[in-house]
Amino acid sequence: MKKHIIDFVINENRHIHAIYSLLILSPKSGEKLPKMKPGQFVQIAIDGSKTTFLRRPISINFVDYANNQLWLLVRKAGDGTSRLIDMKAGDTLNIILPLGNGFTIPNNKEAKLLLAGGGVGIAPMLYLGQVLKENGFAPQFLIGARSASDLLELEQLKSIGEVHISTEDGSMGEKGLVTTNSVLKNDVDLIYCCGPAPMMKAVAKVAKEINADCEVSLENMMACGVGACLCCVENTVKGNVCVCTEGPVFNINQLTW
Amino acid sequence: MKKHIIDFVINENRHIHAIYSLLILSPKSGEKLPKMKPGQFVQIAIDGSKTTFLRRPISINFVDYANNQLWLLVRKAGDGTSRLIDMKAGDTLNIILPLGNGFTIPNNKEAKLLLAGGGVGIAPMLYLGQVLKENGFAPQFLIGARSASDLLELEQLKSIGEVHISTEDGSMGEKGLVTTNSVLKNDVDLIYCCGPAPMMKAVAKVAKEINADCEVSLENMMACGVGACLCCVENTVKGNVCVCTEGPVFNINQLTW
Amino acid sequence: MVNLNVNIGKLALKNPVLTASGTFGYGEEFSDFIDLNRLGGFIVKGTTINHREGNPYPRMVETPSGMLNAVGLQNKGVDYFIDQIYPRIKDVDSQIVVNVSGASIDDYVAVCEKLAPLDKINAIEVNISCPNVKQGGMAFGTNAAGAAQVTKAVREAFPKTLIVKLSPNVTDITEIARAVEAEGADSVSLINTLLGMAIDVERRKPYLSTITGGLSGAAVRPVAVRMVWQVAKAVNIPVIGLGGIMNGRDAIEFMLAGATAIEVGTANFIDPTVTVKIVDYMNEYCERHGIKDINEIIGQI
Amino acid sequence: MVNLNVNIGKLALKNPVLTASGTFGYGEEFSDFIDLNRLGGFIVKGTTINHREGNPYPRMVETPSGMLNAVGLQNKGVDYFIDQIYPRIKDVDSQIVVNVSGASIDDYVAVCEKLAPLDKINAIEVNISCPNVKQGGMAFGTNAAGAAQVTKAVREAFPKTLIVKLSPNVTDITEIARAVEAEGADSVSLINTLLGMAIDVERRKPYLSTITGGLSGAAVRPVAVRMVWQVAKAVNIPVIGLGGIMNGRDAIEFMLAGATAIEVGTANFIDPTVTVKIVDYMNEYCERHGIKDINEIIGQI
Repeated sequence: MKKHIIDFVINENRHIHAIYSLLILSPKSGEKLPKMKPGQFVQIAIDGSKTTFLRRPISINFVDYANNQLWLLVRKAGDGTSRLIDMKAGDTLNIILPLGNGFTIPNNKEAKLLLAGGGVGIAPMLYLGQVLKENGFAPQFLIGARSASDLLELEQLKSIGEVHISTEDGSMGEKGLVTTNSVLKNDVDLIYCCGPAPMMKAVAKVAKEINADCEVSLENMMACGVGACLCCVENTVKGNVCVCTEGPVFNINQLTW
Repeated sequence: MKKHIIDFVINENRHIHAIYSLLILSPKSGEKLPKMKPGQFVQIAIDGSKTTFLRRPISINFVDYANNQLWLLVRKAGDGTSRLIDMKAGDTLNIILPLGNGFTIPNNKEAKLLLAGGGVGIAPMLYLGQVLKENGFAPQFLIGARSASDLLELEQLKSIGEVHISTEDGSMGEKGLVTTNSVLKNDVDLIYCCGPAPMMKAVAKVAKEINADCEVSLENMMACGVGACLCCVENTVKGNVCVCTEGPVFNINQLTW
Repeated sequence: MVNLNVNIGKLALKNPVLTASGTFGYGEEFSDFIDLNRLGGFIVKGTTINHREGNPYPRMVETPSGMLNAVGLQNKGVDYFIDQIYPRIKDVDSQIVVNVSGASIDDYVAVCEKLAPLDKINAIEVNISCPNVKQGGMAFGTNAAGAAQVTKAVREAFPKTLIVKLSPNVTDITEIARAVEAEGADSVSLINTLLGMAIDVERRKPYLSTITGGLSGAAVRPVAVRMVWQVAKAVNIPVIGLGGIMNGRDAIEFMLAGATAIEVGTANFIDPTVTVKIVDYMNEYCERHGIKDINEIIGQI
Repeated sequence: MVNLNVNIGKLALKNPVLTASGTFGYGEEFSDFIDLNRLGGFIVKGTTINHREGNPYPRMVETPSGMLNAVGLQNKGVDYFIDQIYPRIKDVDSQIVVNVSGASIDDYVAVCEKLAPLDKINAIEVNISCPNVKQGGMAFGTNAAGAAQVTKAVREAFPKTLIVKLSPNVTDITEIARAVEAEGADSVSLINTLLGMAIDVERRKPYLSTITGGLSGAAVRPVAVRMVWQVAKAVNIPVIGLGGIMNGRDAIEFMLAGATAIEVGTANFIDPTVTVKIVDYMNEYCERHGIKDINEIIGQI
């Protein structure tokens, strides 16, 4: 897929949580958004942060082609992402997109698909769920968080498919972790997973136990995002490969976990 | 004079010219402004500029004690000052002040005083004129610019004393430079001067010719502003001295011009 | 029209803008963003005799105005380059320079012998200064004898333009530069990365799997400009300057310091189009200053 | 309560926070902003046997996350320090360390002999690495023999704590560190500034009157941390770390790399209160990590 460098204008910055913000952007020039696949990511140039030198990779949360809008769910991690969260409607961002491979869309429309997201890991699942639904699948979501107040974009997810919830404090859904959620007792063909590394590794383990296929989206530190710097490598059965080009999505049987 | 580090809030940012902005600030805490002398300067921390590492020295344009407001006239020079000019009401700035020595207030109230400013060099003259007037002097201003549209704070200056104008294109006042202005034919006891180095050197030359005393305000590149780094030195009859502590105001007979 | 043509030994460049090895892949990675034909040339990833997996992740950490990397010369080896990559890129209307690395003199020579017959490869850049490989690499580059030894051997194996990339992690870089010049290098390029380190104070662990890595980016530019200036005065062969060039102004700064050509590295990660912007700036700068030929400004300081 | 006391040879510091020579004047310049008694100590401006005017203006230029300076040891000489300045500052409840510079061995020795009798001066930092003076300075600091020679002479002239400040502009800083340790230095401090240069491309002139100058600030931190880590493993005397420390996190980074104390330099120009903020951060950091004594984290990497 051709990569583009586009100046976006922020239409809206929804501060949906103490440390999460939903940025809704459109190309400044009015040009149509390029085609993007669920699981792909973008690289954002951060201005005005003394301590931020490189772009910041952010996964694609949703693409609203009807309104030509790109959704990015940003988690406050350091100065760079804080800067993004502080931006206001009308501010512009220079973005390289789309990057990476994206999730696999199965051929068998009957496949039972579970989209598992932890914390900001739900970001790619919203767009993935939408695309799967449009392709005739009936995706179900499994989302985990510390507490009910940490569950993001719940309404949007519900509008796409059934949502199974695990919260550590039991304030919503089942008490516990995504890996302890009863939905995993049902029969599942393919689990898509994004979240903190420990969570993804735990889900991968469960997937093997229940003989489900599993794709995970990795978040390795990267510089260029286009396969030039070779910094973001993951050790796979093929050796070290760039997460930014051969990933961020990997089938767990490709990984050395 | 005790130096303070104070967080200021921008009450107003008047874009009075394509490359000049007047920032009107008040201490965020509401604390009273410290005493400041005309000719002193402040050091402003610049956030959010990748290429700006050090503070930026800006001379004090005016102090409105009645409204507890500090006026700073900023000229767009590089990324740091551009950042200042782009700031909005409500934004905050961390400022160290007051710094430097300031201009001399004569004892003889009859002294004929001429306040000469070129370009952004008029900045310290507004506050100086105000203080001189309050002290019973009748200060006159001599200001020069390329064109009428480049004359800054003309109304405020006129409210304090007579204003003599030189413009290079003759669009206002006398056509020519400050040094060719006919006011210099009158008898003058002391000239205060601030502006580009060539302009100050030319004024200093005229001052010697007409036997007027002359104080100039220098703008050497500085890092700390408090006499620690020894970077902003000017070669004087006493050798290299810090412009930030022994200046920025120097009597021309102290300089090796 | 301003002349931007410069020559590095027998290597003619349509303009002084090259890309630094390891920051531009094989050019292909950037073809969505720029017209590769507009570059003076590009220097492809460090190539070794055998396939190298490089160092374990994590390999990168951001630092003030820069970054540390510890890639460790990951590449598929010279044969793969010749069979798979060269055919894909050889028709670009721009010079392709191969960066050559090795752990032993024999390695360097073997790679050069394989590259020499390739029509489109008119120059190699010999990396004697990689801080991220255990044996070889920087070891050769930090003493004049080692640098001379590699240069001498490679010179015999590669008849076309030979560029030697120097390490800045030395007391006197001019001594190394003179040594490689004496052994027949056509040019020296500098600086490679400064050896650096960063620690995650919360985890109390180094950020890089290798503990130390190579510092690049705007942060190192003042050191790079100084070394280019020193070396350009010390040798008679053309100098290629790199180290923290982020824009056209920086590129001109290196040329004024004595560089005949420049390499853009880390900046490619932040703006994949920066190289062509630098070419445009060079034209604009020369016109603004009434310079007909960019060669006029080389070493004006 | 966390213990922040550390010792540099016989010199007891109430906490590891010192100020770097040439960035903190004589302390007085900062007394409006902070309580000097809260610092482990401060290292006063480089002092020479005779008055020095330093280099001509311009002496400073901002660079990415850093600055270049070429002050050139401007100071009024050791006698003026002893007669005029020492009496004013001697009663501070914090260690005062004098940074000593010279153009010859005799100069260094003469200054040390004059300082030795001062009750409140329990330590000196010998600067063999100033990049901004023609003779002496860095010349001594860039080879082990020269460094050893100065250290030996100064050791005989100054019985109290002797710190030698090392230059980073060398191939192997551990060799220099071992050489000064062998001659009896109680500690080494590093890094001094990296030699750098910047050019005004519009005027086509260097920004500094001396063409090259010393690079400091956040930009150099990765190089400084790496060298502190290398030296701390190579010597048995305490290491004082400096180079781009902008906040408490950075200070802890140097201690994890092996520094027993740290010096804050350029950061004082941007935030005159940064030193006391770093002391506060050290307390907070140790409490957060359950560390009772900050000495526990020294060299944990």
